Amino acid sequence: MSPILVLDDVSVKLPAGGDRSHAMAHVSLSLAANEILCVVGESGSGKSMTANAIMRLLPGGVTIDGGRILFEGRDLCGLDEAQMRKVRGAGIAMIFQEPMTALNPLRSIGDQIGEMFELHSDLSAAEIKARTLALLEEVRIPDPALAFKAYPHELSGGQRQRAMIAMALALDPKVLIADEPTTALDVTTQAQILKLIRDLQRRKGTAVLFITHDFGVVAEIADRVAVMSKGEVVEAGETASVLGNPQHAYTRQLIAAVPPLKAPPPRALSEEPIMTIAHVSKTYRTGGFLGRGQRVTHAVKDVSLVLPRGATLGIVGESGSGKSTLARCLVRLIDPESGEIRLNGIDLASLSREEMRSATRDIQMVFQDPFASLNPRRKAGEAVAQGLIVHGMARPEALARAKELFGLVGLDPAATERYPHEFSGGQRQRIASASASALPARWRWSRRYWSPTSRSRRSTSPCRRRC
Amino acid sequence: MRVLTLAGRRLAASIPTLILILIGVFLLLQLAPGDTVDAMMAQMGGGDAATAKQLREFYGLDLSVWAQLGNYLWRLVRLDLGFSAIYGKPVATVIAERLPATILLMTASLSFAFFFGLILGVVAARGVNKWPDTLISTLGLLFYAMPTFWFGLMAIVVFSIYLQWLPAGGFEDITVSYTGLRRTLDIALHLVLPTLTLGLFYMAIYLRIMRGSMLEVLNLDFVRTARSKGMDETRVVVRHVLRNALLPMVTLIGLQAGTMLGGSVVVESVFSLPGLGRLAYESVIQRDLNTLLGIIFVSALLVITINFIVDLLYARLDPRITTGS
Amino acid sequence: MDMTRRAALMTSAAIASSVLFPMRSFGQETPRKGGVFTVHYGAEQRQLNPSLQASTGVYIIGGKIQEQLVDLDAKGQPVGVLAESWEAAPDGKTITFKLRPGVTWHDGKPFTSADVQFTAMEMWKKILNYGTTLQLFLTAVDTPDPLTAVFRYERPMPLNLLLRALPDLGYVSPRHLYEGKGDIRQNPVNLAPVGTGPFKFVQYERGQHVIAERNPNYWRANAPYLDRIVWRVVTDRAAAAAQMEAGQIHYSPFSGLTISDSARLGKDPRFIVSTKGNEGNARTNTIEFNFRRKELADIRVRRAIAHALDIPFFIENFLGDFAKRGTGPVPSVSTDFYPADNGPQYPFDKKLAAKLLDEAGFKPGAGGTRFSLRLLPAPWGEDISLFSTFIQQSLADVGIKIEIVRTDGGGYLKQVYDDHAFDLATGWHQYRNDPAVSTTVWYRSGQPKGAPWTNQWDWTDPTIDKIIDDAATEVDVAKRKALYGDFVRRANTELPIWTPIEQIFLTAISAKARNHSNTPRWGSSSWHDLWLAE
Amino acid sequence: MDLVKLYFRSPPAVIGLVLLILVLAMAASADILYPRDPLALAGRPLIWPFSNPRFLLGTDNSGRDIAAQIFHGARISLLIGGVATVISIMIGITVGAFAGYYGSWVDTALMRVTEAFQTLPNFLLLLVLVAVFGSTITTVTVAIGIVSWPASARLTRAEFLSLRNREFVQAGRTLGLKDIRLIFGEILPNALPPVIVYASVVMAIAILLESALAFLKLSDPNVASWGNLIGAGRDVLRVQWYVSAIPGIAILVTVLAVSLVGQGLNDALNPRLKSR
Repeated sequence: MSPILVLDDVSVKLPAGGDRSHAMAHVSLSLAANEILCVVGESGSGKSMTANAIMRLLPGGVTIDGGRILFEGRDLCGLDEAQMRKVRGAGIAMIFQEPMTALNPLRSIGDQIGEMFELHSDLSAAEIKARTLALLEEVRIPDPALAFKAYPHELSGGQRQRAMIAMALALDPKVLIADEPTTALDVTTQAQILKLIRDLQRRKGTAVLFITHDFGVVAEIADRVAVMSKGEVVEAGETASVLGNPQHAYTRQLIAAVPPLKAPPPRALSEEPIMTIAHVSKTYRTGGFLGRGQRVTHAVKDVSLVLPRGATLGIVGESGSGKSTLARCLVRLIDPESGEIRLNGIDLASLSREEMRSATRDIQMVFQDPFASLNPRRKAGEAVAQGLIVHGMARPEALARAKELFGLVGLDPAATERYPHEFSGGQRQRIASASASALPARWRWSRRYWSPTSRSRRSTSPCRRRC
Repeated sequence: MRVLTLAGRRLAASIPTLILILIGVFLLLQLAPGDTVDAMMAQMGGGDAATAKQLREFYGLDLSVWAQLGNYLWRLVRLDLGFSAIYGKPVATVIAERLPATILLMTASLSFAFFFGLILGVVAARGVNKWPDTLISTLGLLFYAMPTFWFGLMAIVVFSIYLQWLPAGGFEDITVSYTGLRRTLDIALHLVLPTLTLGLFYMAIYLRIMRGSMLEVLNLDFVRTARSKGMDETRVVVRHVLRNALLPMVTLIGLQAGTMLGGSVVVESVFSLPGLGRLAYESVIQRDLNTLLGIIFVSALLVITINFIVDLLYARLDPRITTGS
Repeated sequence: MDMTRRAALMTSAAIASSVLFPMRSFGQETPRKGGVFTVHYGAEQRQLNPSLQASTGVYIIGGKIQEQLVDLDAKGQPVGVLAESWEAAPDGKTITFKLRPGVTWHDGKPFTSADVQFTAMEMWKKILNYGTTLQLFLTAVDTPDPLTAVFRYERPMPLNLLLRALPDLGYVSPRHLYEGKGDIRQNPVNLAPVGTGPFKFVQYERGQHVIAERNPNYWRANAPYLDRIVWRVVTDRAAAAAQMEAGQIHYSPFSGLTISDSARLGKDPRFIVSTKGNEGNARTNTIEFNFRRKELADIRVRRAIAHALDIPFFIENFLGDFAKRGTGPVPSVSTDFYPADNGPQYPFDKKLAAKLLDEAGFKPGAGGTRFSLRLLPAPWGEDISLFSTFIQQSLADVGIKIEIVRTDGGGYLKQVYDDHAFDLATGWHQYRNDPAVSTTVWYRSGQPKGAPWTNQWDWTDPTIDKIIDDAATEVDVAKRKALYGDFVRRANTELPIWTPIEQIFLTAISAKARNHSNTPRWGSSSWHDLWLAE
Repeated sequence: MDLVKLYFRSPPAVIGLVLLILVLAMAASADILYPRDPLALAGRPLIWPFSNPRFLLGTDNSGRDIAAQIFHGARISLLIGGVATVISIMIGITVGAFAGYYGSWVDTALMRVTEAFQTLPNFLLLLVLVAVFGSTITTVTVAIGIVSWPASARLTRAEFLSLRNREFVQAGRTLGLKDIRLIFGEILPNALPPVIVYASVVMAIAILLESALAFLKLSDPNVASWGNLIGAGRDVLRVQWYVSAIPGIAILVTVLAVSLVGQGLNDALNPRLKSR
C-alpha cells in the first residue's frame, strides 16, 4: 500500500532561548493506510511537536524550516490556511491527552461533535443529530441519548475520551493522530480505550499515528514503531523486531527501564509487627442542607493491615480506591471515624494534635507529585532541615545534617542552596525522601511514587533498596 | 430549579451582612461631632438653645444611643425607614424621588462600560502585542487614571459651553414641560455626559479584564481541539472562546455594583443630578442618620439584587453550576 | 490670556460700584408680560415658610409666595406691604398696624388680623430664629377689627427697631392652614407654602427644582409681570456658572458663584454682576478668639494677631472689589447706626505685632514658632476658606503656627459654639438692619451654651453688657444710635472678635431682567415688578 | 532572575517604570528645589503659568506656588497612596489567609464581613469615616486603607484555597509545623505575588479617592497634596483652569505609572499570558 502520510526530512525550529535549537531535526516517517505507527520517546523528545507540525498548529514562534509533509501526495506545508482547514478534521483528525480539558465545558457533547458536520458538510440539523448518535453508539458510550445532551463535566475521563474519538472519526478521516490519549486515564479504562481504537482502526482502515511514552501501549497496539530522542528518529521498524532486539543503545535503555511484573525475591521478614491498622474507616459527607440531600462517600471501610518491622507493604488500587485517604489517616492529616493505628504500642488515632506533633518523629510521608511536594519559595536544604528544626535541633546543625542527607541520596551537597524549580523530577523525589528520612524514623510510608515523567528514573530511587 | 436555591441561599446569607452594615454605620455616625439639629441651625443661620432642645426631643436625639438603635431596628423590621430630618418627609418617599435618577445613571454607565469594555477587550486580545492592543490598553489606562470629576468638569466646559451640544447639568429641562417620548429624549440628552464620566472609568477596568480573560481562554486545550476540527479563527472565538471569557466579566458586575454608587456621589454633584449619591453626601453633612441608613439599606438591596441577577446569568452561561459539579 | 487677576477685577468693579450705578433709563420701556425666570438655588432648605425660618435660603423662594407686614423701599426706608399704616404709643409698649384691605390668600380665603395674631404669637415668638429674641417681651396681639392688629409689649419696643426687623422677621402665614393642625414644624404646608404674594406655589421636586406661577388675583394692580419662576437646584458652583452661560439660569443670588466666575461674568455683556440690591444683607468676616487659651486672653496677643494681617492686600488680591475694609461689628451700609468714630482700628504692622507678642512674653522658640493655635473655618463661603489660608500664611510670618481644622456644618457649630473646642474661628457675622437683631448677641455675656453665633468666648464685659441692654429698650432714635456708637468703640477696644472685612452679597443676573435689584433686600423681596425684556 | 528580563521586554512596563522614577525623583528633590513651605504665600494669586519667571507653573487662588505644591504634593500623594495600600493589603492578607486556610465557619464569618464592606459603597463609607474622625492626613489615609481591603482579601483567600491542600503544605503538616507557621511560613510566600501585583491597582484607586475627597473639600488643608490643589482649583476652574489641570495631569501620570508597572509585573509573573 502506498504510504498515505509521509514526513520527508522535516525540521522544526524553536524560538531563541529554548534549551535546544530544533524541536524536530530531519525527521522522516511514513504511515500507510490501515496501520498503527507508534512514535515513542520521553517528554521533550519532539513526538508531540511532530503531531502539531502535521496539523500545522505550532505554538507562537515555532516554525517548520525544512522538509515536506506529504498527505495523499500533497505537501501540507505549501497549503494556505483555507486549504489546510479543509484537511484538518476531514482529512487528518486528532485526539489529545487531557480528556478533562480537551472539550469546551460550556457546550454539550452532542453540540461539539455535531459541529464537525456543520464545518465540513451541509447536512440538516436532524441528520447531524442522527449521525452524532450513531457515532456515540459506535464508540460504545453508555446511553448515547443522555451523553448527547450531557456536558463534559458530567462524564467520566474514559467516556470523554470516547466522545473525543467519536468527534475525530465523524468524517471518516484518512489519518488519526492520537497524542498520548490514554496517559491520564487509569489502567482499566486505558485498556478499553486502546481496544476501542484498535477495533475502529481495523473496521475503518484509518491510518493511526499513536504518540506515547509507554512501551506497554506500544507492545499492545503498534504495527510499526519509531523511537524519537531529542528531536531525531533514532530507530524505526516492525514492533516485534524493535522490541525483540533493539539496535540503538537509547532504545535498549528505554526498554530496560520497564519494570517486570514479577515479584522481587522473597526476603526474611521479622515476625514482630511495627504497625497494626485495625478496623479503620472514614466517610466524607458533602453538601446537603441540615442533613437532607447529603452525598455520603465511604472512602475507607473497615481496613485492617499489619506492617512487619523493616518490610515494604505495597498498596495498589485505582484512583478513588481509598488508598490516599488511608495514607492521610495514618499520618493524621485526616482523622478517621473509627479504628486503631498502633505504632509500637501507641494508638496514633487517639492522640491529641499536640501529642501527634511529637509522634511525627516516628512516621513520615513522601508524596506522589515531585513538583508539588516541595515549597517552590524555600531552598532545597531548608526543606530537608525543616523537620529537624521543628523538633528542636538548632538551625546550623540541621542544615549540616541536610547536607549529609543530600550526599546520602546521591545529590551534590552544595545543591542545598538551590530552589526546587532548578531540579529535575527525579532529583526532587530524592529531596522529598531525604526530608522524610531526616528524622530517625523507624517506619516510612511511601505511596506510589512512580512519577508520570519518565519510567527510567524510577528504578534507581534509593528508597526501594534501603527501607 | 437548582440555580434558584443557590441564588436564594446567597440572598439569605446577605441579610446578616445588611444588618451588620446598618448597625456599624449607625454607631459610627454617633461619634461624628454635631447632630442633625446643629446642621439644621447651621443651614438656618440662627436658632436659640430652647428651639434646639425642642428639636432634639422631636427627633428623639435625647435618648441613649442604644435606645435610638433599638427604635431604628424595630422600625426597620416593619420596613419603616423612619423620618428624614432634612426633608421632613418619610425617608422612603425621599429615596423614591431620588431613585430613578440613580438607577438610570448606573444602568446607563454599567451597560456602556460593559459593552465597550467587551468589544475593545476582544479587539485588543485578537491583535495582542500589535498596535490595536497597545492603543486600546493605553487608552484604557488613560481613562482609568483620570479623576472622574476632573473629566466631568472639563466635559462641561467643552460640550455644553463651548460647543453648546449638551446641557450643562440637571436631570431634565423643566422650564418647558415635555411629555412622553420628547421627555425621555430630553432626559437621555441630560444623561450623556454623566454616563460618559462615570462609565469610562469602569470601561477601562472591563477592558483589561476581558483582554486578560480572552488571552487566558485562548491558551486552553479545548481551543486547540476546536482548531484541530478545521475551524477558522473567528468561529473559534465566537463559538468557543467568547462564552468562556465572559464568565469573569459577569462576576465583575456583581463586585463593582457597590463601588459604582460611591462614584456617583461625585458625578451627581458635578452634573447636579438628583440621585442617591448626592443625597447620601448631603445626609452625612446634615447628620440625617435615618436618610443615610435608608440609602445604605436601599443601595445594599440594589447591590444584592444585581448580584442575584449576576448569579442567574452566570448559571445560564456555565452549566457546571446548575448540574452541580 | 494674560489678564492678571487684579486688572480683571478692576474693570468689573467699575460696573459694580454700588452707589453710582447709573440705572438704565427704564422709564420709556413698557414692561413685557409673561416669560419664565429661572433662579440658581444652591442650598436646599428643610422647609420654605419664611415665618418659621429667617434665612436667605428660604426668602429666595418663600419671599415670592408669602408677604410681610413691612418691607424696605428703594432708599431703604420701611414701606407698608400687608400693613398700610402704623403708629406707636409714646411709652413704646403698644404698636398698632392698620392692615391692607381686599387681600386674599392663594386659596381664596381673606387675609385678616387673626392671621397676624396667630403668626406673631405662635410662629415669630416661639419658632422663628431671631424672632424669638425680638418678640421676647411681646405679651399679646389684639384684633379689635379684621383690619387692625395691636402689638402689646411688656417692655418698650423702639418703633424703628421693629420696622427695621419686620422686613426679615415679619412674614405672615395663613392661620386656617396651621391652627389646630398639629405641630407647626411638621405641617406639609411648609413645603408647599400658601401666601398672599405675587406668585402661587406649584411644585417642589426634591433635589431638582421648585416652580411658582403668577397669582391671578394679586392685590397689586396688573402685577406680577412674569408667568412663572423656576428655582433650579445646582449645588456645584462651577456647574451653576456653566448653566448661566448656557442660558439655563437667569439669576444667581447671594454670591452663589465663585469669585472668579463672578468676575468673568461681570465682563460678559449678557450679564450684570453687582452688589446692588443686597445692602440689606451685609455681613462681616470674623476672627473669634477663645479666651480659654491663656495666650488669647491677653489683649496684646489679640491686637498683635490683628496687626499681623495685611487686610487691604487680601481684599484686593483674593476677594476682588466686592469687599471692603471692615471697621467694626456694625457695617458701613447700615446708614442708621454706622458711628462716625469706630474706635481703634488695627492697620497691618508686622513689626508692631512681633513687639506686642514679645511684650506678652511669648518669645519665638525653636524654628521661630512662639505658640500654635487650632483655627476652625466655617465650611460655607469661598471667602472664608481663602481667609483661613491667608491667616495661616500671615501668622506663620510672626511665629504663630496655625493648624486649620476642616469640619462640616454640624461639626463646626458643635465644636465652636457648644464644645468650645477651638482656639481661633473664622466665619460670617450676618448684620440684619439693626444691631439688636443679630449683632449684640456676639458680645452680650450670659448666652446659653450651644447657641450658635453668640458670645461663647468665655469673655464677660459688664460695660458692654450695660450698653447693649440700654440700647435694646431705648425708644429715642438719636440716643439709641449714640449708645450703639459706644458699643462699637468698646467692641473694637476689647477685641473679643475682630471684624476686619465687610462684604455684601453679590448678584449675578441676566441683562434681560428689568426692575431688578431695586430695593436693599431685593433677592428676598417679592419681585412683583420684575420682568424680562426680549 | 529571569523575572527582570521578562519585565523589561514589554515597552509599556518600561515606560511605566520611567514615569514612576520621575515621580519619585520629584518627591525626593522637593526640599532641594523648593525649600520654602509650599503652603506659604508666594505671590499674587492666580498668576498664569510661564508668565512669571519666579513661578514656572503660576500660582493658585491662595497665592501659593503651584510648582512647589506639585513637587511636595508628589511626596504626599505617594505617601497617602503607599500607606493606604499597605494598610489595605495587610488587612486583606490577614482576613484572606485565615478565611482561605481554616474554611468552615471562620471562612463564612470573615466573608460576610468582606461582603458587607463590598456591598456598602466604599466612597460613602469614606465620607462617614472622614465626617466622624475629621480630615487630618492620618485619618484620610487610614480611612482609604480601611475602605479598600475587601478586594485583596478575596484575592488572598482564592490563593489560599488553592494552595492549602497542596502536597508541600501537607508535607509541612506531617513534619509537625503549627498552623501559624504553615500560613505565614509556607503558604503566604506563594500567595503573595498576585496580591503584590494587585497592590498597584489599590494604590491607583487610593490616590484617586484622595483627590475625590479633596474635590469635596474634605481632605487635610494643612498638607500640600495634589487633591487639595484640584479642590482649590475647582472654584476658579472656568477661567484659571490650569490650577486644577496641572495636578490632574500629575495624578494621571502617577496612576498611569503605577498601573503600567503593576501590569508589567503581572505579565512577567505569568509569561504564558504575554507571549501567546
